[in-house]
Amino acid sequence: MKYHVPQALVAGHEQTGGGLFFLVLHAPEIAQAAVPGQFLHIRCGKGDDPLLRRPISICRVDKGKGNVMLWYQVVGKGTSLMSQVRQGDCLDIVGPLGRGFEPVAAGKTVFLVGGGVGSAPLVFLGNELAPEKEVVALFGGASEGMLLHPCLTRLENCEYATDDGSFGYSGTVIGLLEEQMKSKTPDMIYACGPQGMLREVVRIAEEKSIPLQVSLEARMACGVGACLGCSFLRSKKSGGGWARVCQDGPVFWDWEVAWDDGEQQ
Amino acid sequence: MKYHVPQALVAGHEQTGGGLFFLVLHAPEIAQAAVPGQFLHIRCGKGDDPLLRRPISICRVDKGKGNVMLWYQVVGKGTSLMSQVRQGDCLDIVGPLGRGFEPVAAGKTVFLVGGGVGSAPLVFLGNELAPEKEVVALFGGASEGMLLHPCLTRLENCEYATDDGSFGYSGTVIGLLEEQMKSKTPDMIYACGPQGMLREVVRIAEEKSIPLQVSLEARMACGVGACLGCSFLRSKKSGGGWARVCQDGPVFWDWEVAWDDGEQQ
Amino acid sequence: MTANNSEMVPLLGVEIAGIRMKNPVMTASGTFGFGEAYTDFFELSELGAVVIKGVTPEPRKGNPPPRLAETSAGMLNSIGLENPGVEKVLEEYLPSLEQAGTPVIVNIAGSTVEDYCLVAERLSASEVVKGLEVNISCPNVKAGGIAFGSKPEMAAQVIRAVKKHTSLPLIAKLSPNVTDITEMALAVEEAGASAVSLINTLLGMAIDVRTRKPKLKNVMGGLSGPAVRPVAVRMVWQVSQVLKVPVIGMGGIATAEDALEFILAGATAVAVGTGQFVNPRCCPEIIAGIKAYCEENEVSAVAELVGAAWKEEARG
Amino acid sequence: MTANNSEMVPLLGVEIAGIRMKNPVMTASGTFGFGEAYTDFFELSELGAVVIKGVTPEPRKGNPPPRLAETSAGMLNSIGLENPGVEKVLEEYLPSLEQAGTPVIVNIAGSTVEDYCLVAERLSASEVVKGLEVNISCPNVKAGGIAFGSKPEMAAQVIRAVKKHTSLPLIAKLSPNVTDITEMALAVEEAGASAVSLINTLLGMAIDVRTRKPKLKNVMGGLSGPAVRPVAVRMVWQVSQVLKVPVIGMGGIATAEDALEFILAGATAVAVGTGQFVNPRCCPEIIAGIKAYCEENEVSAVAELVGAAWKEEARG
Ligand SMILES: Cc1cc2nc3c(=O)[nH]c(=O)nc-3n(C[C@H](O)[C@H](O)[C@H](O)COP(=O)(O)OP(=O)(O)OC[C@H]3O[C@@H](n4cnc5c(N)ncnc54)[C@H](O)[C@@H]3O)c2cc1C
Ligand SMILES: Cc1cc2nc3c(=O)[nH]c(=O)nc-3n(C[C@H](O)[C@H](O)[C@H](O)COP(=O)(O)OP(=O)(O)OC[C@H]3O[C@@H](n4cnc5c(N)ncnc54)[C@H](O)[C@@H]3O)c2cc1C
Ligand SMILES: Cc1cc2nc3c(=O)[nH]c(=O)nc-3n(C[C@H](O)[C@H](O)[C@H](O)COP(=O)(O)O)c2cc1C
Ligand SMILES: Cc1cc2nc3c(=O)[nH]c(=O)nc-3n(C[C@H](O)[C@H](O)[C@H](O)COP(=O)(O)O)c2cc1C
Ligand code: FES
Ligand code: FES
Repeated sequence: MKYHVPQALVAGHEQTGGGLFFLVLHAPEIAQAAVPGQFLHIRCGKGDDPLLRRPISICRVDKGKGNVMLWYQVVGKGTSLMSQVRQGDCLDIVGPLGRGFEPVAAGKTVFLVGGGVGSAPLVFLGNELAPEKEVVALFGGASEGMLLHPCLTRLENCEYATDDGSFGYSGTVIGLLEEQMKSKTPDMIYACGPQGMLREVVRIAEEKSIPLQVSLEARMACGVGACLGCSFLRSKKSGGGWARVCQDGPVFWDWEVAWDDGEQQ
Repeated sequence: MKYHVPQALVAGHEQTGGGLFFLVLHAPEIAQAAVPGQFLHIRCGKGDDPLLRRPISICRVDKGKGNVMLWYQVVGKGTSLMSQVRQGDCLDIVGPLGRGFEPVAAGKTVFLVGGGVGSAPLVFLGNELAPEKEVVALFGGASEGMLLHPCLTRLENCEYATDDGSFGYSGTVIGLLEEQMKSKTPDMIYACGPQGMLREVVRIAEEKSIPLQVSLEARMACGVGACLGCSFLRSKKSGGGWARVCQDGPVFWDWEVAWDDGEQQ
Repeated sequence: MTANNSEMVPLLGVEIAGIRMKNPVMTASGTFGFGEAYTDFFELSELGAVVIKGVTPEPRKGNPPPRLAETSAGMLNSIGLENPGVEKVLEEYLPSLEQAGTPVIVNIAGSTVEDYCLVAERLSASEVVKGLEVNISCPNVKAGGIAFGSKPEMAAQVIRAVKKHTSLPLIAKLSPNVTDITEMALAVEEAGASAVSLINTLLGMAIDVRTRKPKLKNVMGGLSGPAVRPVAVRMVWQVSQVLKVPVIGMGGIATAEDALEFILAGATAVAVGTGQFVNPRCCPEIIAGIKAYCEENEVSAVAELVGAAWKEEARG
Repeated sequence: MTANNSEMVPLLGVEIAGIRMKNPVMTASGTFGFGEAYTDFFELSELGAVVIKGVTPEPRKGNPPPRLAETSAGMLNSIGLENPGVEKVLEEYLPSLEQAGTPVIVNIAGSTVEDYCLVAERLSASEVVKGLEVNISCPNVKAGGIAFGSKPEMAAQVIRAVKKHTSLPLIAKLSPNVTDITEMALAVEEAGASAVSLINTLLGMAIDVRTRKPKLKNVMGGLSGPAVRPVAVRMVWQVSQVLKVPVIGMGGIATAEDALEFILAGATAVAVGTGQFVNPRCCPEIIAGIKAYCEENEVSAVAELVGAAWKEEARG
């Protein structure tokens, strides 16, 4: 079930670093229904500009309090307006949308590989899996200020990588992943982040035949599968043709995606 | 001199009644330069919708503090967005714009006749004239909550009229004016308010041959005389042709306006 | 203020091309999938009619991504008529719309006149389909669409040909990218269209100054949303005054006020596209708003409002 | 990030129809009065060129109010070419522009071909005028404007006739309300235009649902502002690829990014209209922004960016 909550109360909003914000919205139905990997579609302004909603992954939920939490980065018009809402204001949201992560079939150890704000949906996933699995979160960012603090992730087993070496492993999260794989081979990897990073994770997972799910991004209009605007090409293996990121995803198995098709951007 | 202040600090913002707000902006150059009858052109939103600035008369200035004060009513998109700014926020303003009221040539007694938020520019005028003239302010509103309190007008000699009789004279400000004229004939009248009300004031002033200036309204785009969008027809007496409310006004002598031309709305 | 001395319930029903609609609000083709996407937000049966995505004879892959770009108060799309083809639509999608509780109109498209005829003929076999909206105006397919939509003779030719292959009412969907919209509308009316839909998207584009490339992979796309509303209202105003058949108005409708603007300009019904993406409860809210407007203004039937602005204008 | 290993100052100058401009930013006719309205906000000499309001042989009263309506990210105007007539412009306004420190271009209009010729001839007498922008696209005058702007032969006829009455360079200002903008552009180029300006306003309208009347007294008006930008960029893209003469791009430009979008699409210069109303320092800010973009991207001359998006596209 998808919900439209035109007036979701902003229960909290704090800056976690340069241009990054952690937002707590009160929306009990959505908190109840959401599964990791799903996203909210958010109206950022009040007028007709910016017009379209913005998709933001659910980073955590507190079903008890009925809260949904997001971690987002200011990159343009919409997210900049969003960053200006204050506790006590309301936001117009739709959710939970999309197909979430699929649970691990077998095995004990799970790696979460997140680049930048791509870590957001993995936090939710890690929190859900933690009671049953051994969850190792590997989150990368440009510098210390771009990482989400453990007091917000609530993840116990979290390793960080920073490009500038200001915190944790010095290098990209891919470097960190390779480092970790030397000592431990996960039964499943979940990844979210920039395209370049995802391709690296795909390569590594393929090499070691580790099942992998990725969360993709695309510009969206409807967010509910109606407009066919967010399409990407499926791999031949998965039947070819277009898949809609918003409705058929945003989470896909790595082998469902035609990573190298010329028509794909 | 006109100024563009892209970030004028909101030094105060309070609701004075149903849908009416008193806004204090810090803009020292504008406070210094402004004369009564002039207005600010305000950008109400952040995106491209609403697109155009909104003209709001200057209601008071505090040259010492460098503040400009406005009294406005929420009637649509722009004013509704404006009402949501908070102390400490900034607004993008241009001003002071337009031709203000002309001083009284002779005589001692001046009547200010304001309908609704039309009282705003007359407050500024009254404050400027008060030291030298006997200023009688006659302000009307639908009910008590629609009037501007003397602690904000800073006018000593102020009579109120309310349509519902909840405060002061029971009836329109025109009724109040006629009432006052029984005991006193002003040397000059300044008026601002809805078209219907202004026509009544024109009629009364003509009958008694009292000089009258009115402040007019029109939809504006540029606000500085560039687009010819805010035109109204001049009376034959004043040479005919179009005048621009924004640059040639908003204040006009009653005889400059072709009140009854069919082409005028 | 509701008229408190009467119990009047305004009549919202309208008729378009012989199709009875319980209210004048329909969905715009291509923005509502095949009717399944918004079922969590409202019931299809609340709608005046549902218009589904453009259908072609064969499955179409559509254009490569990115297919969307946002513009000021608008959006560009270059979907390119992606659809599973008429056979699959008949088998998989239409049966589930049988219980929709509202008339189903199918938007049809093609690259040749034969394509249109073929789709029309196949769809006529379905009990579910109550009308066909003939899309002679898609800016996103190279052959067909745009050419049919910009020459009156070619538009008329499509309508005439399709008419021979179906007894379903035909609604001609016109492109706004023309010098004289009334000429186009008159041509399709003359050719036998039972109604016209106005407007399809305006041809537009946007460039990313960082990459120096068009934002859409397909370079140009169709502009929709509130940005285009003034152009759409103008065309509805112009066309409704010269046609005998009804006009379905669309282009940037997001609120009841917007819908009423089109109705006053001469639209008998309206369709909601981009507005739906922004507010998933757009359609039911518009229907409620039109009803409220009628009540407040003591309008006994929405049909009385159709073209009221130019009828008034004509009176002086 | 500025290129910190070089002291390069990008060349912003461009040339349009033989008119040398120190940067590619000009004002859009009708939105800048006769150059006097914005002098408190910046110096005219900062501009690439100043284009003044449309001038006709006789004074014109223009259309009755209301003449403005706001729309989503746009505005409608129905000024109707109000102007004091060419004689008064010559006497009163042009002399004060002599010291402008930037080329002065006058927009000319009329109801007949003779009108255009007359104004052009009179303006050629002025030393101050460096070029004429021939407005064959005003949607707000019944005779003339719109008809000249929608038929290629008629547009060409105006340009050819005017050319005989002046040696000033002619810039043809085209209407976007046509099926095929390239056809119009080719016709005026062939007729002798030294440049084209794209776009004038889109024909639109809005209705007040409360009064049930058009918001503009004149019913229809011209739509401008950010809402129309995608249509304008598309037309500049199309036209600049088929013309030999330069294109001046306009329509919804409000920021340096917008201006660059037009330049990358093929505009040699750009004009700012509605954007000026919103931000009185729009032009100088755009000029500074273009300079910064060139510096950041190590572009040595803005002229290199003209049409870069389609040149890139053509390379594959
Ligand atoms: C399923 C999904 C989940 C997401 N989750 C998060 C999240 O948890 N936290 C977070 O910070 N961001 C997330 N994003 C990205 C986020 O949606 C965009 O950053 C946002 O829409 C940008 O809007 P804007 O108006 O600020 O930027 P704009 O001004 O619209 O654009 C700025 C830049 O961002 C790019 N961009 C804009 N929208 C998207 C988009 N939908 N996908 C990719 N690039 C885009 C533009 O191309 C441009 O380069 C997610 C995106 C998707 C599709
Ligand atoms: C010189 C001048 C001084 C003004 N001073 C004040 C003032 O001190 N306090 C105050 O509350 N208001 C004042 N106004 C009116 C104010 O500008 C409008 O109320 C405001 O622009 C409405 O904007 P909006 O977006 O809220 O309404 P919109 O959504 O734009 O419109 C709502 C309604 O208001 C009408 N309207 C909008 N703009 C104007 C306008 N410029 N003139 C007349 N009607 C308009 C519309 O036609 C519509 O009916 C003044 C107007 C002018 C021209
Ligand atoms: C994503 C998208 C897809 C569309 N697909 C179609 C289509 O398949 N057939 C068609 O006739 N119109 C199509 N349209 C046009 C719409 O039906 C409508 O005419 C146009 O968008 C204007 O209305 P709006 O501003 O309310 O969106 C599409 C529009 C959008 C935005
Ligand atoms: C109020 C107004 C008046 C205009 N007057 C003229 C004119 O006299 N001659 C002309 O060629 N174009 C005129 N235009 C069109 C503009 O020059 C410009 O082509 C159009 O507005 C698009 O640019 P913009 O979106 O930046 O405003 C006018 C536009 C506006 C908004
Ligand atoms: S955003 Fe519309 S189908 Fe995905
Ligand atoms: S608003 Fe532009 S001339 Fe007055």
